[in-house]
Amino acid sequence: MTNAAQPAAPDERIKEISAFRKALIRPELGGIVGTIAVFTFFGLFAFDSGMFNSQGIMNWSVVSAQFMIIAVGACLLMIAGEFDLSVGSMIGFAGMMIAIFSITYGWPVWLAIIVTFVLCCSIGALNGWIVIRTGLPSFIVTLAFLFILRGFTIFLPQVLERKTIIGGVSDAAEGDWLAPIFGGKILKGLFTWLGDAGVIATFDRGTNAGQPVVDGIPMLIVWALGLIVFGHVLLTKTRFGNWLFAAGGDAEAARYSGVPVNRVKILMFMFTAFCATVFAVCQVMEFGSAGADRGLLKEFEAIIAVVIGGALLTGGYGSVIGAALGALIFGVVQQGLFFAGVESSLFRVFLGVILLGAVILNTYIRRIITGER
Amino acid sequence: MTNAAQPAAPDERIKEISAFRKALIRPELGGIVGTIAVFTFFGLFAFDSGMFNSQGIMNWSVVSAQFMIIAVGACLLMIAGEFDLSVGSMIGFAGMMIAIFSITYGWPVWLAIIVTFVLCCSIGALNGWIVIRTGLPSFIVTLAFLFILRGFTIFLPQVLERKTIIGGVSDAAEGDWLAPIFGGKILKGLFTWLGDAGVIATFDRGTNAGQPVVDGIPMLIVWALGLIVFGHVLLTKTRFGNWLFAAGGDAEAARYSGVPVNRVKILMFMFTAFCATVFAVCQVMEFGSAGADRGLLKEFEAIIAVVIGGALLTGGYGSVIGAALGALIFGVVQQGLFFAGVESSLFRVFLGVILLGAVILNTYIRRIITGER
Amino acid sequence: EGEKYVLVSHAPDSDSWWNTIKNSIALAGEQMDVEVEYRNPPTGDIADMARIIEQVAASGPDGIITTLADFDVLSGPIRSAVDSGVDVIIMNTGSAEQARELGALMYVGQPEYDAGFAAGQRAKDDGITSFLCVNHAIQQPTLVQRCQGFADGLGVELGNQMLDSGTDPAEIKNRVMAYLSANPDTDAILTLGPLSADPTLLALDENGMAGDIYFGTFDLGEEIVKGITSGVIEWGIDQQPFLQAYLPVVILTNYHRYGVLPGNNINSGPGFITADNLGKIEEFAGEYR
Amino acid sequence: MTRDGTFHHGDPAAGKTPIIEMRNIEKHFGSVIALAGVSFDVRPGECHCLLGDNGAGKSTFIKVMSGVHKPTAGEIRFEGKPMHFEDPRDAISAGIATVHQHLAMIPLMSVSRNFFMGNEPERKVAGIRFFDKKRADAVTMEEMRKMGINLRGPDQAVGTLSGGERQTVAIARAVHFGAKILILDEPTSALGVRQTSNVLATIDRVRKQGIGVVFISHNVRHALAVGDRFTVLNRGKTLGTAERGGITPEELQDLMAGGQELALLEGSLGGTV
Amino acid sequence: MTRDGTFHHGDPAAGKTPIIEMRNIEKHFGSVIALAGVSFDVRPGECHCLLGDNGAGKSTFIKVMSGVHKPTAGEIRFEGKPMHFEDPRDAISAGIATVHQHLAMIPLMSVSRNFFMGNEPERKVAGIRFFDKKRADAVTMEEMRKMGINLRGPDQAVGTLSGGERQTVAIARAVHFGAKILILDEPTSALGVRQTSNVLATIDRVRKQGIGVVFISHNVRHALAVGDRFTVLNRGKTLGTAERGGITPEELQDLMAGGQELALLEGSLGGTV
Ligand SMILES: Nc1ncnc2c1ncn2[C@@H]1O[C@H](COP(=O)(O)OP(=O)(O)OP(=O)(O)O)[C@@H](O)[C@H]1O
Ligand SMILES: Nc1ncnc2c1ncn2[C@@H]1O[C@H](COP(=O)(O)OP(=O)(O)OP(=O)(O)O)[C@@H](O)[C@H]1O
Ligand SMILES: [Mg+2]
Ligand SMILES: [Mg+2]
Repeated sequence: MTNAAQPAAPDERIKEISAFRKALIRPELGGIVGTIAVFTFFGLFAFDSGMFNSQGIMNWSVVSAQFMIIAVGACLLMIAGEFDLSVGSMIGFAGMMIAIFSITYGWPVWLAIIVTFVLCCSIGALNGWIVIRTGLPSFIVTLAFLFILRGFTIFLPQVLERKTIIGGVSDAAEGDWLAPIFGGKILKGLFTWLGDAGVIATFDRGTNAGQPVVDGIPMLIVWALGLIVFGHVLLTKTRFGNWLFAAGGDAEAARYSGVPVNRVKILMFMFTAFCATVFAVCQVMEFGSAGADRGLLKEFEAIIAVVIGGALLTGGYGSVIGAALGALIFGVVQQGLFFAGVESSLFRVFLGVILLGAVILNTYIRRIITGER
Repeated sequence: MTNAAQPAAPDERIKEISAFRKALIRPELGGIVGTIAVFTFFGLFAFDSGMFNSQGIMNWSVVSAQFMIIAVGACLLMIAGEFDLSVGSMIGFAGMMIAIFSITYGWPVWLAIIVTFVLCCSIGALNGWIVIRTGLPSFIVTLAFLFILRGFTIFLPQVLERKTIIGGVSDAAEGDWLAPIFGGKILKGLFTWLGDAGVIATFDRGTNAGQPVVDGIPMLIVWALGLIVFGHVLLTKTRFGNWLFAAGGDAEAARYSGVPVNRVKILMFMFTAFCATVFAVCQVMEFGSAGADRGLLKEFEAIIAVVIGGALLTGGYGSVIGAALGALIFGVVQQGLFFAGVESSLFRVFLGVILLGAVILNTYIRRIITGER
Repeated sequence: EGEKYVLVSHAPDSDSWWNTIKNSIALAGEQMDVEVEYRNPPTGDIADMARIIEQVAASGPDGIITTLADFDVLSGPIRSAVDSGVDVIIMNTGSAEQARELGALMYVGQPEYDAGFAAGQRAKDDGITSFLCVNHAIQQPTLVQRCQGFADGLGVELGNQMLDSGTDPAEIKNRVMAYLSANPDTDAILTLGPLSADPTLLALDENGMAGDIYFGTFDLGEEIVKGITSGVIEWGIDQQPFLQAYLPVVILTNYHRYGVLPGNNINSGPGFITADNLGKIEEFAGEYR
Repeated sequence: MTRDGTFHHGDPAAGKTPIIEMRNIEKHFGSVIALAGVSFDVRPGECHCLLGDNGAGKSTFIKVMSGVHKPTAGEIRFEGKPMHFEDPRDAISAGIATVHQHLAMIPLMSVSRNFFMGNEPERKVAGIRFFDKKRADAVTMEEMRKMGINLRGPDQAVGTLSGGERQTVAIARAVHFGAKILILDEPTSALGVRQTSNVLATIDRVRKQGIGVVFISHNVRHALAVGDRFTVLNRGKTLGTAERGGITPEELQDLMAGGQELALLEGSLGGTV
Repeated sequence: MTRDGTFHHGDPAAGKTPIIEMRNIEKHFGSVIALAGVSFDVRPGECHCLLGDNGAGKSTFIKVMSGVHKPTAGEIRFEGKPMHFEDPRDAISAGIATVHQHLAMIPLMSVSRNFFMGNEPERKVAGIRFFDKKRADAVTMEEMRKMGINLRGPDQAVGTLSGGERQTVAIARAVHFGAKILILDEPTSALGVRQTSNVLATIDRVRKQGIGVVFISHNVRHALAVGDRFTVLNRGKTLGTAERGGITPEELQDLMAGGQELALLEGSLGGTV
């Protein structure tokens, strides 16, 4: 028998779903709805607070871009079925290493940056290797690294420089070829022109009087967009992306099917470390200093953004675009609360409530649309 | 056919395991080995640092007892398949509520304590209810409550008293019938006698001159032991304990077998909140004040203790005794590092390394003994 | 010779200001030839600090130098340390009266609320009526006391003029900018240490309010010193942490070796640092100043 | 293949009133219509087989019966009275014991804890009720021995049993507690020859005690060996119920396959798969 | 029950050299001896059935063959040369495709992503290799149609398929990629009549292409319908290999049950379960 094929018949047991509803069934959906909701909300309640003038937009864009950078890494790692609590400590550690290399040891900044990237990705790989070899949950392993890396970030500058903030990186980075890729701004000409043309406001007092209030797009935002595009293409358009879903969906099944699960997971731990390092380098280049307390709690913010963006904490499901929208929501909410003038000590309460609301909304929308319930 | 029974034959496919090795196959094992290791280590390296005189013993005992109180709650919850990141914030919140009720509102302390217990257990139940109803991972839900509760802990005293520390609870608790159950000490007579007999050192100046340096067992330790016994009996000797394992092992299967999984989980969230409140009340009664910074990061310490104690992060496996030993290890290590004079900024590095070491050791010992590998 | 002194603070280990303390206590230890140690609760939880004091007392040092961030919490452990024969000096937070009550030898430092109050009065004299207090560790009582003191010194309600900024510099910067654009009629900014001051400087730079808005800060750091030099920062409140750590070690050593003890408490601050009285500060900011 | 067994098949069940009666049960999952009106009943002392192709809705149907799912429409009458099961606990206490197709056991728990899960025996000590572990262990060992499985001990974790052994534990548990109705969802699909014949014998033994058994299978031979009545589901609808002796294996198999043409192999399998 | 099918059963396999030869394979899990010296080989174009009771070690044995487990002792020769599989990838690239008993598919992923998991087709755009989704979708739909399953679309998540449909996807995948040896671990146990006959027909078709098939089953009838040789495992040891025609169903069944007495029901089942 060579042909058991039967003609495809329409299934009478499936109720009709409209094409529109079908198009909505995607992990990003909650993120999209949330984004619309958040902008509507703040558009109504904080419109004239300066939140939507050029400076205000830049304000929440930068904060969101920060979240996006770490959310992309956390998202891919979470889809691959693991997570990393050491992201925040890694940010502090990476920043400190750059400062130590370039200031204490006097290396050229580009060398400091490159060595730091190599170092941090190696630590990420070590994280992954321990998780793979011992079979321990990544929660525990990366929690240990949360402590270890933070410890070194406090200890090293203390021993080497007798301070916990190392400054002067801005001066050292003057004229460096690599530093502007992290700390510079692009499209400065355009913004000056826009300012002259009156499209965006200019400063009317202080040292910068006459210059446009926003004088360029920080590289931070460029990095965020770049990483999102990279992550999205990697996840949805390549063989490796399929391996990510498989490793997170069911590592055993994937392994039996020939997916190199261990390699995939270790690479993702490295990528998360890479994203954290990008974050750290951008920060150090912008602020010119590294401190022992940088990046505190960032691991949670990354996970929150990813979950708001519709990924499953248990792995195997999610999208980079969703995570990016989650980061946007998180950033806009955070800054928006200040624009809206919310009592500052209530800030955390709002944050918690909105986080919970976003995730619940997300889940319900998905259920309603997929008809799960 | 009424009888298909066959005589039980020894299985030729099982290699012999010695009875001794069999007795070792229990979740507590890692904890027991770890405890021995830790005491050996500090016995060798910090023996003459005062760590093992009466005052030193009391010091790490109290710290360990603190960990134990929250570890018991976290352990049972983890076995039931969930976890609670809001424990630390709950500690801060509970303490603050007691202070607010008794100082700001001037209620009698016993009433403040009882109302706080009711309030906190309700919040625990709310946590659980949201997890059950939405099907969201408890990680996310309790993370939201981490923010919300901490926010209220900062906001309320700020609004009511214009400070973030509310003191004077000790004075208010004078003569109260309930307060000594949390803040008092027992066996004072015994210790006075021991002091007089020269077994333990006495103060040599000040108002307490002549009295023993350790004048009783704090109720904190009594609570810790009580909760451990309660948790252990509940888990291993009752029907409810079986439901806990079942709910954490496979909630669907348990539900199909008639286990009221939702009720079990919500009760465990409440019990975790109860333990956090015990912790907070003991702290407030001992120190006489509540602050907005109390309990920071305690949720991690609880989880760490439980995992060191051999429980599975994914639920369905673990033991209260193990968690208690984990708490003991954690407390002894933390205080022992101080006694051993470890550089303070390296403290976290050691903590991370020891955590990782303990968990890996734990896993390997289990594997070697059960012959899994 | 070889006496052992332990300094216990209430600061979380991320707080960079305490660095000066660590450096100066180390220096004092070296100069006096005594053993010194620095201890702090990693998260800044004062209840944990109480355990640390108990632990230090159990390890039997010759003296303890400690802050008194919360009298209720710390009085018990400090008192039993004193009673078991350890000499104690209170530094930084607390007050002379409290030190006496606990049986400590003396008090070296600057009470936080009072310092904030003095700064508030100074600002009031400069015609300030509204302000923004950038608090990078809102759960820490001592920092809230500074804001509260400042508000009381000005004679206004603190209300929501205190900003929970978090510790991430980009977030601090952007929150300050957000607050200022939402409340453009803010007269003054108060930051509570280098952690919040540095990003605030950048924020003001970026929104052009640098030099325009009245800017005062607690404690010193490299960037703060630069800010004072360039006139962006009006004044910095210096409590001279160096002295708070250095003097107690010296005093304790001499007390133990020769039985000498100053008869009075020592106020290491507050001193207002302005562009006029910089000098050496620039050189050692963040290290010994 | 023998069509009539060596058993005494109880009284012809027709005369008795059903323990449970399900009328026009419908169940929709979002846009999927899993059951489109199924009627079914079980009488005391009979083995009622539920047959059907993959995805026909058999598991969904018995989940409705055991309180896991609430029906979208339709009526359940238990011993003549209308009944609403809010959750599996209700169904269990009404006397319906179920062995589900997949979710039978919790691997990390010991055999005896699994065996008594949800039905733990208790013992009062000083007024407090404790889990009676000794009794649980003894009963478990005994019941497992009856099913022909020798455990290393009652503390052995279920995760260390082979799939077939697990299935056997689940069946033994349901039989032990099964009060009025015992539902078995493809109990034999993972079983070897010996265990299968054990399970079929158990079904027979249970039925003789006056309990109604619902037996789901893909295997026509297994069904015919013990079944008194046969209901065939196809794509969420019932194709009717046949009495024992009123249908040939070939007819039954045709019904199960939904009347569609089977692959050519059929001949070599002698009619029944 | 017919003992000889309508198929042409290929050449008698005896003449050809085996593709894979396993000699005295042992596998211990800690204190459990799962395999105590099993020898087995597969020749091109034959279907070699592996039979045995629950826990006999069938799955463990084929996991050794497919690189999941490393044997504790014993030798594997692949096409005459000694071979060590470090992980399943090695076995797959050597040409061994396996459908495991439980871990077949990832529920959250779409059918077409599952189908090509580990073997994704690629397409170069500007020097970068992308996942060729269009081709993957087309191939998946086509292969599933051949197996008689109509998908709603290639993007449908595997989790929304019924158990039998999932099994079919797994088999279709293995067949599509199966280069030299195709291993099927109890592929039919969860399947209905129609799907079962489809799978058996597929085994036959694959065998005719010169591929060696290892077919594990509890069902003697399924095994006899397509098998060329039959190896029976019992408690980790092999009871020997029989050629097609050299053994009766009853003998085979007795061997599988390990010669122990079956429950009394046996008679009513006509000898084979
Ligand atoms: N929770 C659910 N959500 C959506 N669809 C479901 C759900 N449960 C079952 N279905 C669908 O309902 C139909 C019937 O499934 P069911 O499991 O009852 O079949 P079955 O007859 O038991 O099949 P099998 O013989 O393979 O076990 C299938 O199409 C299945 O995909
Ligand atoms: N990873 C493992 N660890 C310990 N024991 C194992 C492991 N895998 C299998 N076993 C044991 O090895 C024996 C053989 O199991 P295996 O799964 O190979 O049987 P099987 O013949 O496939 O049975 P079934 O027909 O039920 O699928 C069983 O006793 C089982 O408990
Ligand atoms: Mg089914
Ligand atoms: Mg098997």
